[in-house]
Amino acid sequence: GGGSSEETSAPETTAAPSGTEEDTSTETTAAPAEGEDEGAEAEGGEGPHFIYITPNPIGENEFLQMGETGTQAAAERLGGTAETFESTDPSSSRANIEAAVEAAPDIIVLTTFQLTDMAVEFASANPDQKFILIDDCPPEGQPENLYCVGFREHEGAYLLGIMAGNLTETNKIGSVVALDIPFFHRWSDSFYLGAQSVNPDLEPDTQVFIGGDNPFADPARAKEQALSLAAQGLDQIFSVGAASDMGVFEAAQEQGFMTYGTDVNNCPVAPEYIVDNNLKLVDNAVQTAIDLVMSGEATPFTSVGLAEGGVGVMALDDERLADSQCLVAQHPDIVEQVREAAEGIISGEIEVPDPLAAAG
Amino acid sequence: MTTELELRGITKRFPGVLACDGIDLTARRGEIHCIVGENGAGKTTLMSILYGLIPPDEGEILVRGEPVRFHSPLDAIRRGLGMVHQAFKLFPSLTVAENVIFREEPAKLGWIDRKRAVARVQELADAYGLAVDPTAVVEDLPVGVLQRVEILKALYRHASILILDEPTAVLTPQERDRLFDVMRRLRDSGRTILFITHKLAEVMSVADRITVLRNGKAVAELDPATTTPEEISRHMTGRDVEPVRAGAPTALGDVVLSVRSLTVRGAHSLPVVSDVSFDVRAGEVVGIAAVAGNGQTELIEAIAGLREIESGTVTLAGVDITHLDVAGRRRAGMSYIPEDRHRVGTAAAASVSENLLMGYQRTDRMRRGAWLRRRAVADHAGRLKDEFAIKVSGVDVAAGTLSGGNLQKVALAREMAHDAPLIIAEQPTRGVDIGAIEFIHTRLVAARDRGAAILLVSAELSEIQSLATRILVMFEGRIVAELDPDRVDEAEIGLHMTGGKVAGA
Amino acid sequence: MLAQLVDMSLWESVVRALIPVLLAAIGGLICERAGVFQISLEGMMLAGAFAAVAAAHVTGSALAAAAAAAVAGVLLSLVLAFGAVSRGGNAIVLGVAINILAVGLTSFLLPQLFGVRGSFQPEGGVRILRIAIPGLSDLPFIGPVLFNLSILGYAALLLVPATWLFLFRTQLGLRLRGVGERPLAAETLGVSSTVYRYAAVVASGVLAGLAGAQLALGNVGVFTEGISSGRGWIAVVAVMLGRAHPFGVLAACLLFGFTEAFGFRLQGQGYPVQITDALPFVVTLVALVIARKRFRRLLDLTASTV
Amino acid sequence: MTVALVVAFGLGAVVIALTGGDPLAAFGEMLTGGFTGSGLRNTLSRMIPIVGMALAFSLAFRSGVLNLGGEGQMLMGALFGTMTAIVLPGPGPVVIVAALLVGAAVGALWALLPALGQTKFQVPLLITSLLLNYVARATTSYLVRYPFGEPGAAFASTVAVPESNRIPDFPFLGGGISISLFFVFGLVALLAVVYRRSVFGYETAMLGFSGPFARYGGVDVERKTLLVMASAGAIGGLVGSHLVLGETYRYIDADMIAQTGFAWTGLMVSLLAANRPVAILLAGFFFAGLQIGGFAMERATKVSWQLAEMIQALVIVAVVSRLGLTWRRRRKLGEEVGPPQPEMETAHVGEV
Ligand SMILES: Nc1ncnc2c1ncn2[C@@H]1O[C@H](COP(=O)(O)OP(=O)(O)OP(=O)(O)O)[C@@H](O)[C@H]1O
Ligand SMILES: Nc1ncnc2c1ncn2[C@@H]1O[C@H](COP(=O)(O)OP(=O)(O)OP(=O)(O)O)[C@@H](O)[C@H]1O
Ligand SMILES: [Mg+2]
Ligand SMILES: [Mg+2]
Repeated sequence: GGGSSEETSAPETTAAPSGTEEDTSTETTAAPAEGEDEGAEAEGGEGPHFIYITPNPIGENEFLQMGETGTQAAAERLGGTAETFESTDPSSSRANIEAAVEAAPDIIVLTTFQLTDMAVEFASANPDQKFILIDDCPPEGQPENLYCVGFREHEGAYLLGIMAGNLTETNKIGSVVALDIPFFHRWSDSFYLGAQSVNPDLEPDTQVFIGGDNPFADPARAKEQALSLAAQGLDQIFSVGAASDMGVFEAAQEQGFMTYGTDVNNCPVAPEYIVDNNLKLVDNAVQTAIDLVMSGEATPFTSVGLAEGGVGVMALDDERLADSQCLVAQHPDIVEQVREAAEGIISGEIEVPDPLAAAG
Repeated sequence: MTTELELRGITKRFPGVLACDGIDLTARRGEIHCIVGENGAGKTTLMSILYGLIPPDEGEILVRGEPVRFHSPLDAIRRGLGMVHQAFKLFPSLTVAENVIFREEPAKLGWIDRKRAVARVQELADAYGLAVDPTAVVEDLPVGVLQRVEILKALYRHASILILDEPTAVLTPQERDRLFDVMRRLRDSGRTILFITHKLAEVMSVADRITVLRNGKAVAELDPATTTPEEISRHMTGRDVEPVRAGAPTALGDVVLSVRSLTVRGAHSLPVVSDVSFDVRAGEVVGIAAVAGNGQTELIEAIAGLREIESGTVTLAGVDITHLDVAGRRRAGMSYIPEDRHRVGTAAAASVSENLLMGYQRTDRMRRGAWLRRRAVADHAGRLKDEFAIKVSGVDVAAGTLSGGNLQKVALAREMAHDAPLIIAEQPTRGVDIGAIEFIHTRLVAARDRGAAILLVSAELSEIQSLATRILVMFEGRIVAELDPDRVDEAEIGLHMTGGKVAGA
Repeated sequence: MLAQLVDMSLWESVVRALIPVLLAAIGGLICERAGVFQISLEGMMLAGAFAAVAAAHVTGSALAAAAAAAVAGVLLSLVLAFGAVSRGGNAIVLGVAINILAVGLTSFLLPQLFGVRGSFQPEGGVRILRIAIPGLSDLPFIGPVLFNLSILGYAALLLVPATWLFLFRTQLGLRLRGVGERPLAAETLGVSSTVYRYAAVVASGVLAGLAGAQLALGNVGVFTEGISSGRGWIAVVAVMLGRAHPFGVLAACLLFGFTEAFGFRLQGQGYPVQITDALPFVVTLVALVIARKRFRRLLDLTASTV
Repeated sequence: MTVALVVAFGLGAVVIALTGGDPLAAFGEMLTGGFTGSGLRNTLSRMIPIVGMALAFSLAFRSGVLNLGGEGQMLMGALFGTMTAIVLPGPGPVVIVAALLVGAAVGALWALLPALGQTKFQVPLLITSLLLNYVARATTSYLVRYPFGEPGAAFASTVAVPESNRIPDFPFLGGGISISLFFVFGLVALLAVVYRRSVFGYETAMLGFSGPFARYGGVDVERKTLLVMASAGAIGGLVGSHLVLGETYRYIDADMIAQTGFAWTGLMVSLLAANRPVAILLAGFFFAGLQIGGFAMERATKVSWQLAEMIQALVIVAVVSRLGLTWRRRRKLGEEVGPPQPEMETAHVGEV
């Protein structure tokens, strides 16, 4: 899968720090720009047609944004069209999926666990319609026309942990996480695990959850939580909170601790303080999945991780790292150690347990 | 004497009602001008127009010869008008001084000079003999004092024309006499006073001139020196009105209400009713006389089930109702005409019909199982409207649009309609016109004669004297005297009410 | 353990978290005193945050940002004032509608104006000016907690006694309270309840707008969708709990801010987030039952709103 | 009403035009998408929770009981209803009824907390019911994360309700519409009759008009408050249970909290309809259609659904502000309902 991402060479793929207008923004995806192009393409209508459906408003959610980017990019590359239907709750999700099924595109791309039940329901009811489900897979009864794409986020988080284990001076590290759901423990638990693997003196893990009314976009709350962790002496804090991350990065700048981002390269926001990011190349994965489904080579379940290039950290690639503004670039020894670990993970030498599977 | 105020052809229509119908009225400087008329005659409406609260549909107002148009009370205030409303317009959580100075505050750069405010109000109160504490909070004060606060408000604004809309309805005789002193003093200082009342004795004692309204028209202007109460009431009602003489009760029946050692605690957990015992028998009217604030309100509320009883028992027709709720007491045979008809006795937003049903919605006449008998409810309302001559276009109209007296009739009609063994009547004629007073008294006497036990509380000593078979006087939460109405005069009752006899006896 | 949890940085955190809520709550209490039930603080705060960041981006000036936030709050507040005061509409419905309107408007405009989704940081990192008061900010303990705030932070804290003085010592304050308690009585003395209610609602618009500015350019330096995150509702609760008294409302905000920040610490100690999230509300409920003296005013006021 | 709609849609049209869209096309999509074909089915389906919650609110509001806690009542009822449907053995229909009863009971109990606070401790229900929403969120969140959670699930969620224990869809209607709709219609009819014709309806309406008056007339105010709240909470619990047993078949924490938007929509619908059941049904249908139509509009014209939400908010503002009435008529109206009222006839302060 990794290869195909190179081929697309879309300049906006999220792995690279964006050179577009909004340098200061974390929004390095170019979704809106592509949205504009998309209108023109819709008129063509020759090539394949994809519909991407989210269970929540895309808004703050980088993960959902990247799904859109990937679908759009695939459509563009194949000379077709892509549409996005955003939902706000289960009943609007259902309405959107129904409308999509009626439109009968080549592929309907659904995201996250929240749509799993409906994916099964609609795929079973419409055997001729192909579906891709990102980030989850039904444990049983998966219809043949439903293809799943899952990520091994824990592999990237583990690598960040290795950096943290090396860099900590207080031996206290932890995470600020949007929600206490098993899914997010893939990041926070694996981060600590990675650190433990290089630092035996680590004190117990500290994880706090943003919660409240708006866990994914409440930077002020995330900031206070990060500050409270800093006050307890933590000097490496992993931020897993979508738009809330901005608060953690600010706290890092004020208190001087080191921090780690998710999904995209956040380093330019606080270059002196963000060590690296747990990249999740949803866009690449979606494109790969679409390619496979279109060419009929898809398997029911595709898991992407370090090996497939669906998950990573900036430190893995010299070119990326060079203008990433990430702090880890100043520690070549750590970069080296991380790359070794990554190879170990890819080769199977190092096994990073999946916290989700562990919970099950 | 010069003309201070002139109203010409004032007309005001409400949906379905012609409240004022081309009213002319002239008031001179330095006179007390009484305005009388039946309930719903249009008195309050006329005064509200004069004070700029509602715009007239037609007509003209001249103040000191100058035509004026008031768009709001502020315009009226600026022209020297002041009004004491039938329903008080005070701010309960503010102090007396704050209520008085409101919008005309003594201030420096927007900061209220609180010392000066209190001093000014005190001065004014002293000058006119209106005893109030400027720093007291209004919600803690009895109605008599509130009345004074309202007058102070007008005086403070240098009102030269003072409108008093039924100010005496809620006053004790003592308070009323003091008010009249104040009014005379104000008149003598050159002010014009428009005074609305239903009590012809008051009219005869303070008026310099009298205007009579009937059905929205000014039907007569009279000089008290040359007229009689009978003539006034003829103009008001278009007929002769005889005061009701109760006559001797036929025969006393069994004890219906029995109160034993009743004690009730008030707001600050002080006993407001202490160890009160009395009986009311079938076929008698027991009157309770007391100056406001001596526990009679709390006593009635305790009997009615609206206030917790500390100790003692209440028995109604042989049933111990001490621990029953209101519904239980009503079932046991109580009906109750409450003092506060606006807040307690009626619901303004509910229809007249709904108001007439309350308390009886669970009787077999009005419901079948969980459901109301809608026909019965409607018939009942229609019948009471006619029987009690409630002036309203239909029983589905919101009760809030009724005039004060008609609202009282709604509460009265409801409570009289069910032939309950016990009728508690609290200030039953407050604010109603003489025709209605006659009517209410007749009904109460008729109820007595059919064997009802009636407990009457009234600030109107003449009412108590004419209706009651026995008078109980309350002072500071206790019954201090039991009197025979035929053997005492008002002065003696008054003495008991103020505790005078306790020390002497 | 308690000593370890209640350290100075906790108090700093409490004060920071408190400020936007307090600003909005003061607006709410003024409305309540004027007799308008104000539950659109959340929406006005959100609109204020958006306008502040947008203006900061365009002008690069914090002053312009604050002004824009206030204007945004006022525009929304006029919807409430018009509907509830001029037209006698139900303030609860209007408030809920305004909150929805603000969410829709800001998330609609964000991509339209700035071509981004989710979050937006203004060019040049404009922030509301933070001033460490010389001398005072070095005082032990209270220095960093109270004398190293943004301008809006000082404003919020000073507004508490100022609002008290205004309400209970000035002509306008007296009239405002009168209007809120008995509008008809005020009318009979020539005080227009419409004017005072409009003024109160607009004032709440200014304050809630500024609360948004403080949140997006004071507490942090970014706008995110729905950044108000329920703080406007907390302000509504604080007004009720503090019974519309400035010091009462401050106390309520403090209680709330403290339990929230304390909850963060407890999480650090391993308590589940679901429990620490509920903590401020449970403590508030307990406080309500303990301090349940007289809610008559509130019951009266709200009884007329449905 | 019509003027209100014109104003609201007019403003929406201006915004669409300003952002380069075609207002007529957009609104066309909104209407056809919300009120025809499969959109209509979705609208009918979305009506269930909106009308249901509105009915719950109407019960409380018309009795003068200011319940803002519909959200919490819905969540608590939903979770316990769901768990019952998951763990209870037995034939499907029996389990469904039992689950709904449990959902209703838990909703009612949750609603009784603020009601008891008001009647026993004089703490206004308005505040406590609002606060308890947050507590309900945290409580359900905890329960579904830990004791009730599906092991190994990525999100905090229960396992799926067994197929036999789900509320079925209407047969023959193309699927997608739960038979709960039928019960919503029934509830509308029932409440319409109860409000107008029963002793209970009369007494609670009087309580809503004036507490002291109702008390004076022998209405047990405390008991009625408790009864009204329990009923409102029970309906809330039923709605919540329906959302799982009839729609999503699994309680997912984040999803359910998103669903609580229905509580606020229901609150507005109830107040807009002046708490009258039939009017609630119509208004609920209209709003459900606007929401579903909003998504259709976005799908077809790229005008974002947030705009539909804004239009909805504007419609509410316009209707509540009675833009349809002229100033004159409105003034008269004010005079009719606001007669020369007693502000303070007597000074004594009764208990509430
Ligand atoms: N706002 C209103 N809407 C409709 N009708 C009204 C309104 N105000 C007064 N009325 C009607 O106008 C008539 C005159 O009422 P008004 O209050 O002036 O009577 P009044 O002479 O003061 O009576 P009372 O002695 O009972 O106080 C009554 O029939 C009353 O019902
Ligand atoms: N007219 C009546 N005569 C005698 N008892 C009555 C009457 N009305 C009500 N009751 C008694 O009052 C109690 C409540 O009555 P009922 O069951 O009819 O009311 P409800 O509608 O259930 O009241 P709630 O709504 O307060 O529960 C019962 O004990 C009933 O026997
Ligand atoms: Mg009158
Ligand atoms: Mg019963």
